[in-house]
Amino acid sequence: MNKVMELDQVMGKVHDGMSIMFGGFCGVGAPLTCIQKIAESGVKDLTVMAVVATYPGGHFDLAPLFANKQIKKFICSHVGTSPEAVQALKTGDLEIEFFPQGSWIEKVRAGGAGLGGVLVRTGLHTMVEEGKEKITIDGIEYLIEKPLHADMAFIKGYRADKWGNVEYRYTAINSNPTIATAADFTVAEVNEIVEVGDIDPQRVGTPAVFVKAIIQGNTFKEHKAVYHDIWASTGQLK
Amino acid sequence: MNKVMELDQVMGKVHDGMSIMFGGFCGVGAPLTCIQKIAESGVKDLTVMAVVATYPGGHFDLAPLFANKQIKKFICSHVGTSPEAVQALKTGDLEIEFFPQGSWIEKVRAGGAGLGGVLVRTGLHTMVEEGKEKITIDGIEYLIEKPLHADMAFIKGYRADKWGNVEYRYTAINSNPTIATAADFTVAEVNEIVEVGDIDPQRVGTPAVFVKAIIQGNTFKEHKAVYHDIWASTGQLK
Amino acid sequence: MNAKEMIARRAAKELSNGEVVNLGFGIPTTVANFVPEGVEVLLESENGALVFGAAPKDGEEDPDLGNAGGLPITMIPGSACFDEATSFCIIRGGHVDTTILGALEVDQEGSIANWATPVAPGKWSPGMGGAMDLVMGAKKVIATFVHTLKGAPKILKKCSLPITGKGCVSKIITEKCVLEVTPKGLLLVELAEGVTIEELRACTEAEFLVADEVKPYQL
Amino acid sequence: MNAKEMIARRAAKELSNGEVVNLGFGIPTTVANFVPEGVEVLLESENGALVFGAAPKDGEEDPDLGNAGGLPITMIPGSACFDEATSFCIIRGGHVDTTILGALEVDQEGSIANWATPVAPGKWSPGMGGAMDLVMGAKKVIATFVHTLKGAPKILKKCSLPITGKGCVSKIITEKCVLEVTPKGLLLVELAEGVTIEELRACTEAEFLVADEVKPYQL
Repeated sequence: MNKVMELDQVMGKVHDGMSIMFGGFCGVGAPLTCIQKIAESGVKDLTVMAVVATYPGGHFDLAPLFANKQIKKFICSHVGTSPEAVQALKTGDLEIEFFPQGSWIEKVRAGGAGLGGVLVRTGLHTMVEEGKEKITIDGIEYLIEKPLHADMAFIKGYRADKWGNVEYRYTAINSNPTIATAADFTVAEVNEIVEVGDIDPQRVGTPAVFVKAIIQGNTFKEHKAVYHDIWASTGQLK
Repeated sequence: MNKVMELDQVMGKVHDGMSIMFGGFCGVGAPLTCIQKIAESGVKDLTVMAVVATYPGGHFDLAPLFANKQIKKFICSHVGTSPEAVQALKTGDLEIEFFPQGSWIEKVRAGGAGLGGVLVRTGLHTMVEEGKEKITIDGIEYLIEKPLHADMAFIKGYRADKWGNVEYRYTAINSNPTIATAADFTVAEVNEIVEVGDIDPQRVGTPAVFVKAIIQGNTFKEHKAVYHDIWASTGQLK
Repeated sequence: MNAKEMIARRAAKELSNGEVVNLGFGIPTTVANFVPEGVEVLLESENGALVFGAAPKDGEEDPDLGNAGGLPITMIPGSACFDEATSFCIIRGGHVDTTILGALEVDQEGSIANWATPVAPGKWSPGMGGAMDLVMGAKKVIATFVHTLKGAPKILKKCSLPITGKGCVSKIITEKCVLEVTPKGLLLVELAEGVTIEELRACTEAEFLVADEVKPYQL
Repeated sequence: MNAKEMIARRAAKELSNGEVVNLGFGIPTTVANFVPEGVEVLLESENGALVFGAAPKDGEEDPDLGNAGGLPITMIPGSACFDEATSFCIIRGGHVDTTILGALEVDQEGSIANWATPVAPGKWSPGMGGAMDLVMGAKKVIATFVHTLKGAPKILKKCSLPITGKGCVSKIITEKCVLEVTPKGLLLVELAEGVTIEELRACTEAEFLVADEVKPYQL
């Protein structure tokens, strides 16, 4: 039950026209190594789902996929941090479907948890209502938010054992554990691959049941350097 | 923002006819000190919500509340482990509403997460359908499971800081973090009350936002002795 | 070997490497003891554990480590703990490959009844627990039970007790036989040593077809 | 003191001890710097943090510690991290006491528009992020912004941009005044030094009532 794979093996499963979810939140907790490889592969017409577009200012995170116009449709809650995505939206090269952030993650959770949808009040009496079914329960009106599910998901963890138990660190957990549940084939990129038994059972954020492949990403040392550089170069450190 | 309370202060908030949720799963992760105190208080006509009734064989966990006939209605997924509850059901002293376990916890989650309900296929074409609204989404039929919410919730953690961040251990987490979200007044019984900052941010299972009161339960040493005794006396240890 | 052990041993052969498996109470629990060599499965427990060990010795128990019945378990390499909402995301969300359950009744349409017995007029006990979630969510549902109850058939034309799930069972394993649930009805695929098809029909209320090649019961 | 600092200082006075608070980008973020002495609040960030510290010094950053904008933060005593689904359980579930948000427009019915500007015909940017969840879920929604944009009023009779939420704002704080949203309409309760009611009406499109006793702007 060793799920460790080479990046090229996983890339063999990525095809034009696929739907793909990516973990991360404005760049933190994003599977950077896999994203880079997908950008290089040139696959196109992707439907991509992520909480937001990229780290503020672009040039990082999902930015190359927007810059390369590999994404046909982007399902998210916010796109303003990515000049590449906003540009593609303006010119008509990108279709965007916006959901309130809480509804977005709940739709992904529904997709992973076998729910047919959830009833929310978020977005009532706004543009979010458009095209959605409404239902009244005990006199209160709700929107029906349907599940989101993808062909593949790429998540980013700190460590994984070879069976696919994934440990996260701090706020880099964000959308990752939910996204891990909502795809046919979930790939976990991690800083370190460890032996089964090395992760405290109480620190497993994504149990092995959800993970189909494990990819060695940046080592933790490299990972620290990458974020130091992006934060330092954008003036975010004191 | 010190939320530590004496048990008597909290008991002042428990009244006849209230709805109360209890954390725990067959006795593991149950707020035993609070349960005992509620049993002694004699409050009655309670609507109680818990995953299952008690530890197998009864005499533990929620058993005294059933034995004292303090519960009018019990909303759960399974009652067979409690002879007290089954007896009360037979004689008509107890009304029970059963939900599939996954639907039960999802209903509680909906109650805490501000959802108007969730759409599930669990229980379709069974007795669970009775009295429920159905909806068809994209050609698939679902039951609408409405939220559960309570006046009070009693959860059991390992440690809490004085602001109410709660840490759990192993499988004693079970229903506790979900229940913590779904009541007007959530009480966390813990083995140890610690200073703010003593709990690793990554080990907080219930963030302080959900907790209104913290109660010192059994110390961890006492807690170990209690479970040793119940398991040893029922022949569960090798 | 008694009937229950036969059933557990046979059911264990249904599991393949890497599968996520949830075992119900009774016979199914004991299936874990017979998982074939070379097969690693991820056992899931609905209270919130993935991969766990047997009951500890007296003095080695942890008060915060119980199974879905509240009984003590141990952590082993690969173990993970999570909350109940996550556990049922696994179960309902289609992430369990195989569940093996006990049954009070199954019928020829693949429906199963295993949660309700009458305790008073209009009242049922003990409740469905996680069984309805499992039969709805698991990719493969295997029903295991001793073929008859005090001589009365448990494999019926139509379940008489309130059902747990409609048409959800893929395979039935008793100490006498293995039946597959197919679109055409039940299909006999294995027969235990010393049991004849006629004897099987006599203690089975449901209709069943007989496979072209009925194999010996695999032990 | 510039307009933005005035607004942030005034908004900070709305917070009381023990409250759960979510601050939007821009002016709201800076409110954290002015929380009155003796008031402890639990700051929540929608990416999944409760209680957190300011940006770290170069070399002390942690690659796995960012805020809702992906920018580095620090852990301090009382901090907790959780996933995004839990974060929005907090927000949508009514567990946030106060949210302070920026706004492009608010109107006299308490509606707020802060998510959408047109980028092409029929296309909007940048997206609502967590703002719609916050205005729906928080017990108290405070809108903070500089009173006018290039001289044009931002407090309108009716929002012209796509709204974030209908009738959800309880209080409006600008550098010129504090307005409460009441069932009868907007009510002027505080006026900044040197601003007259006539001047305020001139730069405010919305109708507003004047409280019997308009207080000085609290700083």
